[in-house]
Amino acid sequence: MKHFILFVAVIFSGLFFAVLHKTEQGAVTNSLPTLRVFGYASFTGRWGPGPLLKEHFEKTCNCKVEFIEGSDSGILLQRLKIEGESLGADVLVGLDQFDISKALADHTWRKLSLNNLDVYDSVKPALNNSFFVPYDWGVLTFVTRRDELKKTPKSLDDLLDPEFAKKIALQDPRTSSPGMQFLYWILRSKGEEEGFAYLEKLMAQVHSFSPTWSTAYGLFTNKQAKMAYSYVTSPLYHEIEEKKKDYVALSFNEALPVQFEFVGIPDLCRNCTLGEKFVNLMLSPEGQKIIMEKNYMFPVMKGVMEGTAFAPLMNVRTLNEVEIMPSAEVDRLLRRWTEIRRGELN
Amino acid sequence: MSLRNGLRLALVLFLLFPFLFLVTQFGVSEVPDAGELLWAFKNSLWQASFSAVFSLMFGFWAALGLLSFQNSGRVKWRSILDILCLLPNFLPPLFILLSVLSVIEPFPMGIAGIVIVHTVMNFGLVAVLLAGIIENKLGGMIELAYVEGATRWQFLSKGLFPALQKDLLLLGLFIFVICFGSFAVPLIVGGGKGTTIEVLIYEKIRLSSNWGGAVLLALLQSVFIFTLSFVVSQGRTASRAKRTQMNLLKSPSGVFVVAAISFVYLYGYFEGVISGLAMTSTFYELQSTLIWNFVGSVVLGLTVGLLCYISLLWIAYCWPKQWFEKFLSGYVAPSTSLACFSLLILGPNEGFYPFIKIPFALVLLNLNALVRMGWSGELQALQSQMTVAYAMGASPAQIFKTILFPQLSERAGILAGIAAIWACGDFAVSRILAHHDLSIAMMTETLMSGYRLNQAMVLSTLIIVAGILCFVLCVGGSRVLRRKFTA
Amino acid sequence: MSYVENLQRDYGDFKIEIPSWEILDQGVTVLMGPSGSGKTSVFRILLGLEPCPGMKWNVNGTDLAKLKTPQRRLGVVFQTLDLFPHLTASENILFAARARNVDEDKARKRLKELSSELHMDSFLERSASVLSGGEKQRVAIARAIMGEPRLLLLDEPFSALDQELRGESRKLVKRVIETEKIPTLLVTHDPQDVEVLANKVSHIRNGRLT
Amino acid sequence: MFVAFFESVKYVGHLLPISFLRIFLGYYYLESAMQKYRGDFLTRPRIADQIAEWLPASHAPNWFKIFASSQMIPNWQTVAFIILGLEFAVAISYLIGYVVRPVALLGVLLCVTMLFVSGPGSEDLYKTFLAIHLILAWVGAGRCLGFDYYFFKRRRGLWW
Repeated sequence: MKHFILFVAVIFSGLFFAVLHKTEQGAVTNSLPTLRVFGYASFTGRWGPGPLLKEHFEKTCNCKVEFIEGSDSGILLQRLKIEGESLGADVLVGLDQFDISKALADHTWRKLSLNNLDVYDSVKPALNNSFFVPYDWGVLTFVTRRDELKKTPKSLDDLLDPEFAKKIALQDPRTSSPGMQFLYWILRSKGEEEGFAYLEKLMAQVHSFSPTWSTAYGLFTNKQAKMAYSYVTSPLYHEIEEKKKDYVALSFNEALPVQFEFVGIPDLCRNCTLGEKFVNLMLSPEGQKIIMEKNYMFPVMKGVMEGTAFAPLMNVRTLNEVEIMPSAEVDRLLRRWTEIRRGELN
Repeated sequence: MSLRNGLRLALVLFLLFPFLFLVTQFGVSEVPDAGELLWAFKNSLWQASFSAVFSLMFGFWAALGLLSFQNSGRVKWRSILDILCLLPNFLPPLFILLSVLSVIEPFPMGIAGIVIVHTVMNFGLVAVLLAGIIENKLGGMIELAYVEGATRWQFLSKGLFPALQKDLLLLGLFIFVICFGSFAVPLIVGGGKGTTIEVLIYEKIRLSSNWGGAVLLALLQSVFIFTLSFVVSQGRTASRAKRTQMNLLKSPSGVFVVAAISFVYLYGYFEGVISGLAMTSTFYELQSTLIWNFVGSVVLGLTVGLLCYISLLWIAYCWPKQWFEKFLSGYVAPSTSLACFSLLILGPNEGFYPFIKIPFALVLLNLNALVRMGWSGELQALQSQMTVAYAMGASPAQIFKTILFPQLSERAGILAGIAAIWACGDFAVSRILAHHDLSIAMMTETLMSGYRLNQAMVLSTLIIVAGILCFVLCVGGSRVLRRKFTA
Repeated sequence: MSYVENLQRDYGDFKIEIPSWEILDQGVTVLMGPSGSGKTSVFRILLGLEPCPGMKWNVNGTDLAKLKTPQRRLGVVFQTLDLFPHLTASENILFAARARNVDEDKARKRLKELSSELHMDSFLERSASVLSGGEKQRVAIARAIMGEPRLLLLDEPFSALDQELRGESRKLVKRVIETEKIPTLLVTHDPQDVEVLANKVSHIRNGRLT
Repeated sequence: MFVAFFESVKYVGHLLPISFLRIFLGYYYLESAMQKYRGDFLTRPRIADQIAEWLPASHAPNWFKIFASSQMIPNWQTVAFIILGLEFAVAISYLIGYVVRPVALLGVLLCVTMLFVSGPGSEDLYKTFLAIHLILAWVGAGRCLGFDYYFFKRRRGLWW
């Protein structure tokens, strides 16, 4: 019996490796061209929009789509820089506005020739560079559970209320893009000096600064924190997938920051036209719908969201310009932020 | 150059590879801001020292509990406790963290918080290792003291602690090194003291793409630990004795410690699993992916186990050589992201290359932990036998085959099994090196990054299954090998 | 006769200085001294486990100091005996023969002889880890003799035994050394060892022969 | 080991004819498996299409139909992998005559499944194969011109 089990196990694991080897090799030797899309895990992963987009795209393109995952946009850019051509990335998905100046500094990108896109007004400012095009956007705010707070904060200053002491889950701006957005929000709505002064006071209110959005949000859903910095669309996830209606996004007197996610085609691309086609698919109504439903973000193009649960959420006041900060500036702000943290007592 | 010297050199080069590679690739450009560095260093140092001390304390106590289950009839209980102790080591740290946070209310952020979480994560490992050391090395002494009527306290203070001083120090150093390089935990619960050197390295890479600076930081970190372990590792560990009566050391309160700490990390975890179970239907469409990723986890775990087993025996073959010993006891792996990136640059990343590179990286990162966890002690205990055999004129191959291998194979199997468990739970390394989800741990992480925390918790139970499977296979395999080659 | 010349080593706080020393090539030479007198260091240097540049050790025309430990062909028993616990007594002894590439049949024959000489028949097939102290010691001596050494080196071999066994053991060892005709160097601090075994005694104190 | 391979002819020579049958069948399976491996059997949902096409008309018991349509079709990649693996296992086992008996039982399983999910064109073929697998299992065909002889000649049991 031992011999038998061993024998069958050996055959199967041999085949397993052979197949692994073959599927990757086959992709190259097969005459079909492969489009390599570089993205972060929650985009390309099974629950993200990636697989559906791939399915859609492969129906018409006579090619194969392959996703390459990285943990986040910072790491993706590093890989692109280090591996360069050998990486063979045709499309890069998931940069936000704070990554762009770094991306432009480190790499050369193909100009995207997009005709007049029928986008929402709040998206328009994000279109003014010719290398990256936004494919979705989200408005960031605090999310909380209904009835858990005695008082709902209406402005940033309300957050300093003792009721929320140690109950706010934030992200570390050094490692997470929503964290950076938060920092930016404060500085934009209060001005730099006052903003940092405010942050100093806020430190006492914060439960923790997590390295990633998912950790901060996990702390919140696990009821460690009463509110977390997230997207206005977050409650929709709970409503649609978990059938829980008690999550709400807070609205603030201050205009809320907008995060755009961009897609771009690096100059090193191998199947550049396919890449452009893929970008077009992402901006097409089908593509936008998939991205909206799977990523829980707003589509950039008009005509997809109307009539869905997403549409009403869009009506919040947002910062109406999109600033693409040079990376030196980002560095400087982060350094000041770190200074403040260093002053903390515990 | 003799074969053995060649092998020694090869191993040293393998372990130093990320440093050498990155230094040649990027050079060490700028000197980092001293104030920032000092601050991060201080944070790392404090949290790691306290974590080590507390892990040792609770680990020792728990080890006494483990020793209560020594008689043959209660072996089953012992292994359950062992598993409970080792569990926090291979669940994703976030789950432990969430669990700890939901039990301890209000949770003290800052150094205290980091120390609590680290203690919960590491006490069990200390307990299992210490129980092993006490059983293997001090049996006779305990019996003697028992017969002579020493009280427990007398025995502990006069006999056990002095005898184990060295082992305790080494274990402490081991935990210290683990905590010193920890990333996510300090960042989340560290409050203002959350910036450790590891965070600084990550920041240098991610934000300012300052590779030279990152390499320099990693080098500084390594040099510090290297000198530290030089200071600690003077002298010898306790020597071997036969297995005996442990009455004097049994302590049911230790079992209570295990139970209590296990409760701390399991409570929230089970809560999460249960609420996640309601949503398992999401997995229905994923059965085949699940199976593939499970196979992937097991394959990964076993490859790492096998490689670690080989490396450990490799070390044993090369053993008695002073500079080599010193190097191994002082060496500390470079930060995860640095090691991974250096592998990433090297050679292609498609096809089955991730299946080669990931185990390679994991061995690189974990080998020094395994050496600290008792391998060097084990080898030192056998040193006198090696000397005798050498004086008798036996060749290195002979010494290895008839003396070292039969006595070490099983122990190497256990250590390799632990490495396999770590490999099953890893997602940091594989996330960088793999192009898509290869293992359950990676899938868990993907789930977490898209709102689905509770499902991720459910899925992580499979990590435990895969980890235990790998562990059992490694230990069993090492036994079979020993029998095969010594018969 | 074998001569040791220029055995000198500086350990910083402690110095060994033996300009010349004679070890009998028949019977037992005892190196005696209190603990801390440097006798174990001398022992290790002779074995080649510690380097000692400039030393010469002439045994029947060959300079052993130039050879590496394995080539010196010395039989050794340490204070701790250091049997291989996972092997049986006979495997322990045969290991020495294999290490020196002694022919297998010859080794087995020799094992039989030694076994009856040292009264080991009753426990020859038992695992070394379960042997009693006296039994272990006999196995260790048999193992040292098995490799056909030029010289047998014993480092306090009786110290681990209790009083009664010691006497018996000394007699046994003496008999074996005599029948096997192996020159022996015994390192000890026990005057009784000298009484029973010694053909020549050298005293060592503070690293110097007196 | 290799001496034993041919030595077996001397002692269990009466099994020689059936060994050739075994080796032939092994060869056939190897061919078919290699063809599948080189082709797109693993990358396109061929097997799923096949099941969907023929299952309703087959003689399979009801539970099998339910199982096939609910589990096998959506997970066609795993199913294709298992089928291919089994074919390779059968092929190699038969060619070298190693652990033939239990593998023949796997072969039976494979044949029955294929019988259920294939059209009438190949029904006879699979039925014949089914019979051959059963006979090979019964006889223990690895004993002659095979490694089973070497490994298990001293402990003949139900499995060998």
